[in-house]
Amino acid sequence: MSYIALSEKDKREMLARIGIASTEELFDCLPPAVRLDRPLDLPAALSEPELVRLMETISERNTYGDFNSFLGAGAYAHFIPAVVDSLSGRTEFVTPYTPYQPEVAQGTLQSIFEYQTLICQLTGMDVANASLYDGAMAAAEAVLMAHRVTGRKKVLVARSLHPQYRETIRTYTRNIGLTLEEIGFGECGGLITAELESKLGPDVAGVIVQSPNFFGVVEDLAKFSALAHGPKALFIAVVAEAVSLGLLEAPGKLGADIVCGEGQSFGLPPAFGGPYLGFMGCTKEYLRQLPGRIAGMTKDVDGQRGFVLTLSTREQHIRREKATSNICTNQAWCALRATMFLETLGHDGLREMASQNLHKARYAAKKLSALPGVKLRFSGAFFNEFVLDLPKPAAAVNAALQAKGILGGLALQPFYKDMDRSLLVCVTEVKTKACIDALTAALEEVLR
Amino acid sequence: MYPQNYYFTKDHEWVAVDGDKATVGISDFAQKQLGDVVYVELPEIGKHLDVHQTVGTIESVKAVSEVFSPVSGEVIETNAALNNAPETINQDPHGKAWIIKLKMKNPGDLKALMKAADYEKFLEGLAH
Amino acid sequence: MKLTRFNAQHRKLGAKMIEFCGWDMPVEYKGLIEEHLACRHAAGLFDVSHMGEIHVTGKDALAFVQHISPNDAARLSPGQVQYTGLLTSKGTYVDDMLVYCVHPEFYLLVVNAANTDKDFAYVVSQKGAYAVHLDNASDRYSQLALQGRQAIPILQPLTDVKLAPMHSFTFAFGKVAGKECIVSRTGYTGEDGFEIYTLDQDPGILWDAIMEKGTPLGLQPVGLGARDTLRLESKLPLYGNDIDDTTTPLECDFAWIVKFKKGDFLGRDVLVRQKEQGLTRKLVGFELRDKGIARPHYPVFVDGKPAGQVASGTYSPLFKKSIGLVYLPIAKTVLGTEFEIGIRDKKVKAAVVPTPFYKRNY
Amino acid sequence: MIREPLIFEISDKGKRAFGLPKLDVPEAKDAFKDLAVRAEIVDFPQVSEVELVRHFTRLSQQNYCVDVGFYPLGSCTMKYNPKVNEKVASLAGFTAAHPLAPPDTVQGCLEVIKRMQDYLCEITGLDAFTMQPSAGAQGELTGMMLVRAYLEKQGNPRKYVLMPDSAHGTNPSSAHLAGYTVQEIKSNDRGMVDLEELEKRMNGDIAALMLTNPNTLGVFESDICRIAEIVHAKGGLLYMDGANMNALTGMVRPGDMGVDVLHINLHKTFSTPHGGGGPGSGPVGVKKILEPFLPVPLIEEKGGRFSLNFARPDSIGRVRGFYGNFLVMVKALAYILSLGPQGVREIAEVAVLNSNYIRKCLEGVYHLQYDDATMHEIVFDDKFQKDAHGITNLDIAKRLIDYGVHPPTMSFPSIVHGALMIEPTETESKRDLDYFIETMKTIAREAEETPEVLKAAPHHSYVRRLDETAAARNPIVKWERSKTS
Repeated sequence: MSYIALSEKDKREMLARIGIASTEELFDCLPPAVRLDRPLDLPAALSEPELVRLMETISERNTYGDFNSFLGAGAYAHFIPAVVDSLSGRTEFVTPYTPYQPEVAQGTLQSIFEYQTLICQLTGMDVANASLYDGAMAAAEAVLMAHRVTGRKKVLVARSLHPQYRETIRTYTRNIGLTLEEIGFGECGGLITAELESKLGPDVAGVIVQSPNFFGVVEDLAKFSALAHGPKALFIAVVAEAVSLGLLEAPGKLGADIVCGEGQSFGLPPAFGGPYLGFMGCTKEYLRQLPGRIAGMTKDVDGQRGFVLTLSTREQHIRREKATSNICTNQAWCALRATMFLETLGHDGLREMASQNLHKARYAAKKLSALPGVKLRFSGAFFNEFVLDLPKPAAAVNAALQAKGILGGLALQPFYKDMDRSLLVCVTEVKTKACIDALTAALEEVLR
Repeated sequence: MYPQNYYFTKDHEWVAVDGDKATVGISDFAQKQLGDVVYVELPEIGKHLDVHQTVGTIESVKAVSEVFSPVSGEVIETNAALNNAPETINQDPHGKAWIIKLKMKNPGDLKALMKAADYEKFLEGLAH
Repeated sequence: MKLTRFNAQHRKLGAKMIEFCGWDMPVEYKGLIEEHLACRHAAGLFDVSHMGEIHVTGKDALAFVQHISPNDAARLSPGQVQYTGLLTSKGTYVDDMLVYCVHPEFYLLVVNAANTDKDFAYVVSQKGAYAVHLDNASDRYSQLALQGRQAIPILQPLTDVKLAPMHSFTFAFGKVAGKECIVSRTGYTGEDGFEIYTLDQDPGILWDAIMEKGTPLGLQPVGLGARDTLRLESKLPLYGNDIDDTTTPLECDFAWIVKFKKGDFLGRDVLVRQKEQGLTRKLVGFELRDKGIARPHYPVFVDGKPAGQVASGTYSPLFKKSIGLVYLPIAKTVLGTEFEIGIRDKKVKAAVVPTPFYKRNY
Repeated sequence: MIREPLIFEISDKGKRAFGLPKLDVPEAKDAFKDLAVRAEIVDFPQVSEVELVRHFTRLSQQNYCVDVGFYPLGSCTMKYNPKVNEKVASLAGFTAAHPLAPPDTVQGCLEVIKRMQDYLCEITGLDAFTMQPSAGAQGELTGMMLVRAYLEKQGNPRKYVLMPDSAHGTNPSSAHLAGYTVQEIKSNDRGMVDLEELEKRMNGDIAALMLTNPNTLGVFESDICRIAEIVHAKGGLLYMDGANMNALTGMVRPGDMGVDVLHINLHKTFSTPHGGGGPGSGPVGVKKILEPFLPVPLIEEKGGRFSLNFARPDSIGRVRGFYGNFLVMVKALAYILSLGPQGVREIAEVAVLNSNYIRKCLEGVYHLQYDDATMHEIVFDDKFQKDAHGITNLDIAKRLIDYGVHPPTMSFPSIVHGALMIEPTETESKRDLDYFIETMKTIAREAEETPEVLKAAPHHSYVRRLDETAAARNPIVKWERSKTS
């Protein structure tokens, strides 16, 4: 199938107008020595029916959908209202570019403005950007921002921060001379206060903590932000499970200077890891250090309210290497879906979804930890994920559960060497009581 | 530089005459040309040499050169010290590093040789 | 006559200059033996700008190098150097050379001064359909070799390249005395040391700075004379003496540069056959048992019968004796085997000895 | 025209557009123990479904998009986005897959990524690809980090990165984030890399040359092989910004021109929709020498089974979570499979034809700073109109809006003042091309006859020229009950 819109007649006329005999002449500027003298070695062109059939076949090689899965760990299955797919699928939202021409992009710009407002309301921040690539990258950008703001070079990173976020931070910071120090977690699963206190100092640019953390445990952000502010370090709160913000206090209210995280839970399917949505907000004094696009409200020549991309002097097309970040495109369409998702759920819907996550996870934890030899690894209060310690290696247990049509959660050993018997279980509102009871029964059998 | 009482050949040997006894060696110029001398081959005593006949060979690391007799006569002595210390030729070519002594047959041979002054002129000639 | 960009330095030092393959080169400065021993015991500085440099670039660069070289260039990652030969289709030497992998699409071939033009013409004749660009860059390069155990202490203060961590047969780009250079941990003396290439048109400072740093450490400038005795003590072959278009890498005991497994290359089938049928002769080291010095082309006698000529032969300043290399019938290559060499009117006893004659112990 | 309010302005307590099934497990007692729980989310919207639907439908109607008309935004490659690609990307098998699922339960996803890695290698002539980077800028950063890792492994990461003054702004900022100091090289009088200058500037301290080819003027750097040679000669690497791959597909391959590392934009060359500014995807391709440093994980195939390889000791690590913008890859894969070898070649063939047709038709009407042969895009400028009538590229751009055409790119290349960077792409019909050409001529006429009309443009858009200065001076970046409205 080709998407060329020119007829042979069109081509002839155009070539004639240009004054050449064939399109080949247009490529005379290419060095003959390296011209490709053969057709590309790609599969032959497919018609639409053939294409759909092939892609369906490939998608059916994913058997994941047949399993009763309790995987979370940074990618969450939440219900997505039909209006989100229907509205976000409108071509006027799907096929424009970044709104460089505000007069013909008010739809995108106003929805970004609404998105920024929603993020501020949820995180308790004064300002938010129009989105970043994903949670891991947002965390990395937040660390870079703390370095820009304070001019300091050391960053304290919670070991209970998502392992992939930590890897990404390492990648982003290793070439510009930042040093990272990890802060361990205690019996409760939360940050070890004493360790934080001992490592804090006037050389620390920022402290980055996830809550609920990688183990699902809700951190005491108020306490840690107060400690961080002692030596004037920035406190960065990361939220990987954004639905928790519907119920838990806004990190901004608890002293965070920067709140960032993963917005996938807001209307984006797990989709094997992307596209997702990095969100990021900060207090107003750091607005000009905030990376990424920002939409602002203004008026047109007739005094009509309108929206534009603003503060672009922070961006690379003007600042070049001095820009706040190298990021150019954001995840506008994902942010749009998040906006639609949040505005569809609304205040009550989001709170309801959040609390159902909490109650179902608590129910599952209670049932599972009642099994012989099984116990909750951490004592801290959790949101919709929790760590089970099993009497057998988690990987083996997972394999056995998979044979029973259940994906019991994430075995933690690959991420935390010493946790070979630990399983990270996630329960969202899409899990019915029946699903949870099935897991409990299956685990009991597997462990018997 | 070159001993006034010595005779020199165009091949850069020298002769010092004492009665009918002639001592032969190679000139300072020659040893410079050769570079580090590492081996000297001497004739047997009693051997009779004509003018311009090969006395022996001197070898540096890179070069081999023959020494020709400036005069005719019979070898009466060779400088055995050179066998173990060939570098003497670089160090003291006009003195310790003499190569052979001859009993001259025909003192007239000397007429064909250069005196020090002429030899130095001859060398200048080579330089250009 | 071509002058290297260090000619003024040689003149100033009163070097003995000779014409060598069209170049005005220093054969010795203070004296061959002193230079030789300085390099063995401290360090020597050589002007080897007369060497040839050929650029092989383009997307088929590796494939082309693999075609002309019996060694396996695919094993080179950027920054590595490989010793190999440039062979005829008969598997004999056109030259020996170093292959520098600057980039998989940029190789630098370093060949002998005596053969540069011949080699380049030959390489060009092999281009065929390979998408490569060949450039004889010899005249643009200057090259110094700093050799000897004092090389690092002398060079390190002058360069931003970290020398100690460099493995032998690797190279790096960097500044030496402020000039852009390729610093290569290679050499032709059997000592540790570096060869320094630069495209700078006025590289004199390189020589001066290295001499200044090195003199207190015993560095001496070394001429072509000692270069040959140094290489021979280490059994590094010299084209024209030990290898030429009648000899193969197998015969001169360089089988290790022939990688049959890598696939086809010039001369491969001949070499395969030679390997299967076995060698009839081989290059071995000898020393004289009697007085005298064996030199190239002196006749060789085995069991009294003529058996070719001496390949390389000289007086070894280090061992103070006459050593050399010679091709002998395979049966006669056993260590200790005695044979004779004709020196002028006499035949002098020689014996096959282990090589290299000199092996550095640091 | 209805002025669409902000959702917050139509929000009212108790309204709902969504509800969940009743909780089917017993409520946990002391559920909120030890938790900082919020009483409410202040001013969070509450609307009915129909209000919500009309809100976004009306907002959508305020957007211009590719499906509405010509979108010649230079260097952005705003080509048609096939609908079937959206359809296959929404297959449940793909959307439901969890990124941490056991590999044997997500073979389909891994196959998609592996196929993309392989096809992109073939199209670009490179040896290995990572699909991880989320967009072009992250691809650039990844690429430069690979360069750094490669040089570090050799003992010296080097200090500088060279790039032409015509480069896009993300190039310098990406190089900077990779720890390099940027050195610009002046383009020659033809807007191309000056070989002598490059030879002078290239040395052992320079890690790489970052090059866009065709460059941002749409001109192909015909000395590319020589450029590569000069860079390689000093042990440096050649980075190619593949933003303009649309001019080359099937005609010539960066890997064959000496390029060591490049990023391409699936949202440009491979027709995945821009979504109003993302999600994109910026895969990075490399020659063998850089392969060991690619981000983890790489997708590998053995005997029809696909697996994730994390065991890569020299890897730079990961540049984001999981494996990249997967659904974007699905769309690009569908596009490549639809086109096949011929179709992929046709992309470049027709993109260059369309651009040269526009160039020919508008030569003389608009000023061309450089007259070299151009490929997929053409950079005119406002010199004629400005000198004679004080009309700038912005006025021209805004007037295009009145005629239902999206303005071209104006923000760069910085070496052209008053630039109008036009990239038609291969999917435009001749009718639309001709309409654009006629419109540009009309506007040129208007510049002479009624310049004031252009100065005040646009006239027929939902909003007119907006005060961006005020927006930046006193930023209002969110709605607040008290202040805004």
